[in-house]
Amino acid sequence: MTEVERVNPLLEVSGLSVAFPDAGVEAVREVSWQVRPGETVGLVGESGSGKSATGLAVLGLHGPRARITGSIRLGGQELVGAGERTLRELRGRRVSMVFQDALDALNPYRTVGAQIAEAYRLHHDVKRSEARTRAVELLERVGIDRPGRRAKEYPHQFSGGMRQRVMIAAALVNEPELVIADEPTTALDATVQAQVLELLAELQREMGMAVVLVTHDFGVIGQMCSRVVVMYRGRVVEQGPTDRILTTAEHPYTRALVASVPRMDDTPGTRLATVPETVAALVGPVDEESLADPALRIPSGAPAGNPARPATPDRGPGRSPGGGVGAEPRFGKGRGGEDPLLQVRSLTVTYPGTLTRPPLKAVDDVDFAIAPGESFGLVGESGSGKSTISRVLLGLQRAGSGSVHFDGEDITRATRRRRRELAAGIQMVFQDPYGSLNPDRRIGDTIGAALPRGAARRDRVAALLTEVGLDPELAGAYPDRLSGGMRQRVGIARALAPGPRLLVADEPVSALDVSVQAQVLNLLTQLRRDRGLAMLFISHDLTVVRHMCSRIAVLRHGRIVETGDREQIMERPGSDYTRALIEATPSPRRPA
Amino acid sequence: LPGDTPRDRADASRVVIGLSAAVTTLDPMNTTSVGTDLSVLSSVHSSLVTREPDLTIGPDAATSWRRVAPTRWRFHLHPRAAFADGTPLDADVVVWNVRRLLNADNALRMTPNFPSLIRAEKVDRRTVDLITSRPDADLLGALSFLYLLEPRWATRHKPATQAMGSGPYTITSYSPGGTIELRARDDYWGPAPAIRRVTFRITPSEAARVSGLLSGELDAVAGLDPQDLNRLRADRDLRIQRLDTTRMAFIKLNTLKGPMRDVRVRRAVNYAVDKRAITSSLLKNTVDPSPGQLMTPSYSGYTEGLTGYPHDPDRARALLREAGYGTGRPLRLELTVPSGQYVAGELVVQAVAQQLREIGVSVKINSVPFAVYMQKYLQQKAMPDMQYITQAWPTLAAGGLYGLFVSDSPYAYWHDEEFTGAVTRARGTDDRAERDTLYGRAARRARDQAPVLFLFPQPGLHATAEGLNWRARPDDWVRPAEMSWKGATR
Amino acid sequence: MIRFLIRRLALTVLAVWGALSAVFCLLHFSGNPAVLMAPIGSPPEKVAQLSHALGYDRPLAEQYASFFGDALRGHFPDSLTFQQPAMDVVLQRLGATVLLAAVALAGAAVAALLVGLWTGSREGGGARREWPMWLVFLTQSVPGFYIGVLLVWVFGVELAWLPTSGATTATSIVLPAVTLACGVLPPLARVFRNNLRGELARPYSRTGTALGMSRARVVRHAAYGSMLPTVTVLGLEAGALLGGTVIVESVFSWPGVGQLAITALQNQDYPLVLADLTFLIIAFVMVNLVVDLLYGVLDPRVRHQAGESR
Amino acid sequence: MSPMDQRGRRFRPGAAGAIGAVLLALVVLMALLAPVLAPHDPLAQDLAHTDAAPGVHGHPLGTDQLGRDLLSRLLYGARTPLLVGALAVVCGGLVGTLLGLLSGFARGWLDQVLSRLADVQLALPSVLLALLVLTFGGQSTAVLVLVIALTGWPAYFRLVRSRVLALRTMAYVEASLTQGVATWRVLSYDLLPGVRGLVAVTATLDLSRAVLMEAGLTYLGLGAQAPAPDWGLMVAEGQGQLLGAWWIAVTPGLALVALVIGANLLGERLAERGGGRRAARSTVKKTVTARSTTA
Ligand SMILES: Nc1ncnc2c1ncn2[C@@H]1O[C@H](COP(=O)(O)OP(=O)(O)OP(=O)(O)O)[C@@H](O)[C@H]1O
Ligand SMILES: Nc1ncnc2c1ncn2[C@@H]1O[C@H](COP(=O)(O)OP(=O)(O)OP(=O)(O)O)[C@@H](O)[C@H]1O
Ligand SMILES: [Mg+2]
Ligand SMILES: [Mg+2]
Repeated sequence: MTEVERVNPLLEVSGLSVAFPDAGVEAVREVSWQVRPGETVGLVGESGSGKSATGLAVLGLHGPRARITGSIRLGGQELVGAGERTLRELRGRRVSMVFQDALDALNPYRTVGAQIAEAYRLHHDVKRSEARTRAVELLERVGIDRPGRRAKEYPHQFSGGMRQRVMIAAALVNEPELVIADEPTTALDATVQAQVLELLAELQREMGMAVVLVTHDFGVIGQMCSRVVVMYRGRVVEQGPTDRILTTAEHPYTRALVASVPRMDDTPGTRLATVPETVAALVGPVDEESLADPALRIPSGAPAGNPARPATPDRGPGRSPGGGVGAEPRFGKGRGGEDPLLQVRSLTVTYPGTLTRPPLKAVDDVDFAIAPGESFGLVGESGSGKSTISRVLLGLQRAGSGSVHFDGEDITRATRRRRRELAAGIQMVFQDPYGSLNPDRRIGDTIGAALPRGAARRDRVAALLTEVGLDPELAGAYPDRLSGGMRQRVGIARALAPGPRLLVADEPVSALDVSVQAQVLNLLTQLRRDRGLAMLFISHDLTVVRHMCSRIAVLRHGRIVETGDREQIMERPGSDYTRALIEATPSPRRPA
Repeated sequence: LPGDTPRDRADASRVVIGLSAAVTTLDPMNTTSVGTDLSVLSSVHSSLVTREPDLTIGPDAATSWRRVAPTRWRFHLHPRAAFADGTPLDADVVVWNVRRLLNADNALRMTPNFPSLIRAEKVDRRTVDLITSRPDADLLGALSFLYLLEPRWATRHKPATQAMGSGPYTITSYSPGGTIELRARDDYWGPAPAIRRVTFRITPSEAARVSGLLSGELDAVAGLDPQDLNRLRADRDLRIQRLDTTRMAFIKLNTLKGPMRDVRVRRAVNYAVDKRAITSSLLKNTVDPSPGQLMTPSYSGYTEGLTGYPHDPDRARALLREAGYGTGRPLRLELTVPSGQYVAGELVVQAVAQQLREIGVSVKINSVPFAVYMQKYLQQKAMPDMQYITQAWPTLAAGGLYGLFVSDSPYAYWHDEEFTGAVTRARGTDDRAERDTLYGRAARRARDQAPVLFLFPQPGLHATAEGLNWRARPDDWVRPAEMSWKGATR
Repeated sequence: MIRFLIRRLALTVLAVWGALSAVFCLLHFSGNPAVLMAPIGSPPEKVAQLSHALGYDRPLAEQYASFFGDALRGHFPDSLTFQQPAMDVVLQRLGATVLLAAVALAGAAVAALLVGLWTGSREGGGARREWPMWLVFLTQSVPGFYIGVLLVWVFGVELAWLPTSGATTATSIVLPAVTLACGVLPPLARVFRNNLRGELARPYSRTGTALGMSRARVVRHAAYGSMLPTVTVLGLEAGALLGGTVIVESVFSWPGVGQLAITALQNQDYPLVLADLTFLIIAFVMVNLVVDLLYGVLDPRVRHQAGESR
Repeated sequence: MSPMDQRGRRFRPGAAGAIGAVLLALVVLMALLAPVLAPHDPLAQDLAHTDAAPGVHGHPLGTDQLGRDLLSRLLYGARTPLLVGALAVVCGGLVGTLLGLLSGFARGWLDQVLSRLADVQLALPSVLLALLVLTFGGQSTAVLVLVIALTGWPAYFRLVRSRVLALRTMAYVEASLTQGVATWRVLSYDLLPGVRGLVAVTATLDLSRAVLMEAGLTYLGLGAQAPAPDWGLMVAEGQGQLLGAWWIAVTPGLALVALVIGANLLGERLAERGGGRRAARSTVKKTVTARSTTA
């Protein structure tokens, strides 16, 4: 027992279960964990693992349709089954909550000042004017410029990061003892995320409150939390100090989770460990359901140190012979003199203004080129124009000026018919695994949409499904039977169907859980090598781009800030912006 | 208004009268709707002569009159007759009004009722002569429709929307199509009416009229549907008056084209319909079937002693067979009825159609707005095979009504030399006996040739609150000046 | 906001133009109105003369142009039945309709608010609180004229509590207004209630609870948000109401523009039909314009035009 | 009101939907089996037994002013509202859906023109428009159907258009486009299935609107003509007799209400189920990384 653990816990959750009988869902099953005063506890797990459900249960926010059993004690006071009055007294005052998307979490019809002031007046018997003053004070405290004026503005007039600050201000206006922050930065850009997290940490130090940080990002955990609770399928599989969890977790799932995230310090292009593989390596085959069992400890004799990171990149069937980075062709290097496959010159795209919106130059004078077989990364924050560029390449968006040459042909001026033919050259993998499959068509029809019907098509579809690691039988299924990762594989199979030479992947993994993300990244790497595909890989996540691409362009406000080799960009960034981006990227390795 | 019952109104000498259609204009020369527009306007204006409830012609602004020459009538005006603004009603007023009436540019709707009138001449301040182009026995009747405007007022105001007259009442509130309020003039030169305040309420739906009567919202309603007779009778607070109107209901047959050209078909349809069944069930015995006549006994020149077509379906079928219709060549007819215009019209038409169906004639019923109906009838000259219509002649002269059936009348759709000849000669003669003989010949000819499917007089069913004295009239007039509350002080 | 206004006004003008054009076409495809306007039995010369006087012999394009000029200035020929400028007749009848519509709309809005709050605010709900919605559902399924007929039967005839026709006493308005309100209540109540539920399910309502607000307070904030779509529906319903008055006014002999439209059509009173329709169309479009502007006032997001669509 | 608004209601949907379907089926059966079920000729008059109360003289529902058997008239009277309603829904639905698909897919000027057309259509109060058309265009079943369809199409158009606009930006539609799939295939495979359910819901609810409108117009004398048995007309005919013979007007009105309730219940049930087999479900799951842009 360490020193801290002897202090009485502030919040003690024990044997908590949350079920939704109507929906037949058991969201949380008998979880127990504690928060001590002043500490930061991370609640981590993939989507649907019950993180939010746990957090909401603490404040009794589930409504009458949830069945909550077990015990939640706040400073000794039992909250499960407590009356509405009791809960109302402590909500916002002793325990506060910060929600994910502050645009929705703030009342769109009221000024932010009024909302913070109201939150204050709910627990303090003060005059309106006094509450207003307090609101302005808090806005200033969370770092909002000219707080007096901005207090009179509405949430939609604030940027995403500022809204999250406002949300924090509203949560902290009564100086609570505990703040539950439910994915407070998931919707934010890396640089903004860093600022918000820093603010939270700073306020915590200042006010001495405890924080429960719900997240699925190990980077954020590593940076913020002293202790971590790992959830899987409604169960707590493991909890403990951050350092230990990140290095020598006891539960195979935790280890696999940590290992499957690409990191700033690993070898790019190597195969990422995936959860099933890792778990199998550690404890032998386990099905998904029993993986949730916290008692599933790693048997003695497992490799120590960093067991979750398999030593050899070449695991499993179908390894490419060369492996490693060196096999990747690079434009201008390696295969000097060869013509680029794709050449983008001074590309500019302007979205026309409407009556309510001024015109927007989304892409501004962008140049880059991709060699055959090369993997080129495009990184940038939200709204920087990444998707717009990809849409131009695919003919979904007209170029304003500039040119895009594919195989020497300017495709910005291609006719509709020519475009259809070009489809065999460039294909796209979409971001959203749910929206990118027609829910009313069978998988086989989706993959073979552009192929002539017949037995040949059936065979081709089956081959493609096998290639992306899916059962060919799935050709007859509808997408609603598929998980996110499987859908993304279908999307990749569809893109491969016409036999393209360039694959445009626009944020192909950002909608996926980390455990699935690794599988898809591995698949893309492998396909690229096997087929010699060139790839334009678009992401906002520097670690992922670093992992996937040998050359990288950094985009900001529609302009390319810099282009260069991976090593050069990562180690010797040529611009302040790139440097800031690298620094803002949380890494699990950084000290808490 | 709290406590607004017939009793309360009786104490205040007020009546509320339900009208079946909106009052559309206040210009008395530009309307011929007796039951609505003119009933209101007759209370506001005065005419030279007026038709009394017993249908005789009595004095109004003129105290006496006589024919000074075959085509010249002399009228002596009431010495105190005057308009509400004090202007006396004198010979100049009459002259001006006749000029206004006869000026074709004004396109007034009353004008066609005065086919023989040429002009008016002032004799002295209170005496005026009216001159006709030919001797015209119907002039007095027509004059009972001619309401007099004040010349100077009329040129400065809009007579269509405003009124200032010499009658017993003034209008206190009017909006087109809305409720109308009248108040008795204290300075009226004639006998003071017993009812001091009048409200004309527009109640186009029969159901509203009946429920208004039953609930005591309305004091008097004329022209009710006999279907409601039993219910109205059951209410002891109501007094029901039933009489034959001067309006004859029949189904006009288009003898100019189509199957109705054949007199056998016309007779067949007359035989096919059981009029008695209709009058007893649909009209609750309020009227008797017509004895094959185009007018009611109220008319001068009415012919006694005719009998109607009996109900004889076999005969009807035989006639149709004779005319060449049968299973191989079915007879299809179109029957039009103006919607909501005539008492029980739509029901009667359905009963007739069904009875014709029973002799193997298929009938298609068209219910159309009255304006459309009239337009087809008179302007487009496209009357269907049959149409339900009721007709009356305001002056209650056989010559006038028969005039609607002579060959050159746009109303006739029947070209019959014999009938037209008889009527023309009758209208030209002054000899009463000869005239009646001629009209008798015309009546028999019409009965025989059946230009119409004879039905029955339009029933006149009137209801008033118990205690309201009002002698219902066979013509459509509803005049508050003829009403009084029993035991009222004023 | 200015741009929004301009855009909205442009749409309004467009709608009025289109609707009036439709009316114009309908009238002129059905023949020469002068034939109908001439007194019965008029000879052809007379008709031609009248046709000329009213301009019906001019080229259609010219008539179309002048029709617009006149319509927008409210100039129409004299009504055939009322023998005075058609617009005057419409305006004199207007008060009754506006009164009826306003009373009905206000009543429906209040009822919708109550029903919505009652059935939409409680978490979980429960079948026992649902009965007003069933009532609303029933109302929605009953034809307006039938409601009117039943009301007349029960309250006017059998019980004789209320007047059944005309606009004479203060109580005259009750039955027609109730009938009319029955047509508007269902959409209003449902939109308000569904949106209230929607707003209550939105994260900001949960935030309110998390900050320690009472349920009543949370509902109050949510109710504000649900007012916006409700107001939009209110505007649309105000338009439907104008159509609904046609039937209700004729059931209850209410002397308004709806009944006027019917009698004018039946009497083939072209100028009056034109004036009445023009008026109703413009009124409908204006009501919706006002509603949209109101929306702008109520919703800060529209007010600021942040460029983000909802 | 968009049928989608009805989501989240708690009408015990299963039972309600079934009741709706049964009511509708009953009315359809009435219309179809009228010749078998009706005890009398719906047109046959018996002037000796007018206004007979229900149950008297062998008339289960009584007789009307002309002594016609009300049960028989009620059975036959189902035909016009159903026929006119169904035809109007089909016409309006087809036109609205087609134009909505085109408008949403093609966008640009075509979309502008069609959308403004729908606006104009909506600006014309529908009852008045119907009155106008029926008075000047002549009264016939065809015109009646057309005018009801005319006032109905904008609802389909707007819903389908906005759904198509939304679907168009769905990645799966863009994927088809980038794959070079023919336009008509995109329309029929990717977009049509997405609006099918929506159209079904709208059509069912539109049926109740069409039936109500048919009845209303008939009540005003612009629909079916006497002596044809038609529910709206029967109410109008019996209205004057409420005091003595309430059954003449009340029974056909109840039948009308049953029909409309049936259509409404069924429509709302469909709407609750999301109006589409799979289309709805795909939108249920929202992606986590909807990263916000700055305002
Ligand atoms: N109100 C509800 N009714 C029914 N099921 C629910 C409800 N709320 C949550 N669930 C289910 O409970 C499970 C846990 O949900 P929860 O929101 O806690 O997940 P999470 O870990 O926060 O995931 P995410 O990272 O996606 O936010 C999920 O399967 C979810 O579908
Ligand atoms: N159809 C459009 N019309 C107008 N503006 C658009 C349109 N699509 C995108 N934009 C704007 O263009 C800019 C660039 O958008 P784009 O989608 O290319 O960014 P991104 O880098 O892909 O961002 P994200 O990471 O959020 O996907 C953004 O400000 C966006 O709001
Ligand atoms: Mg969550
Ligand atoms: Mg993007």
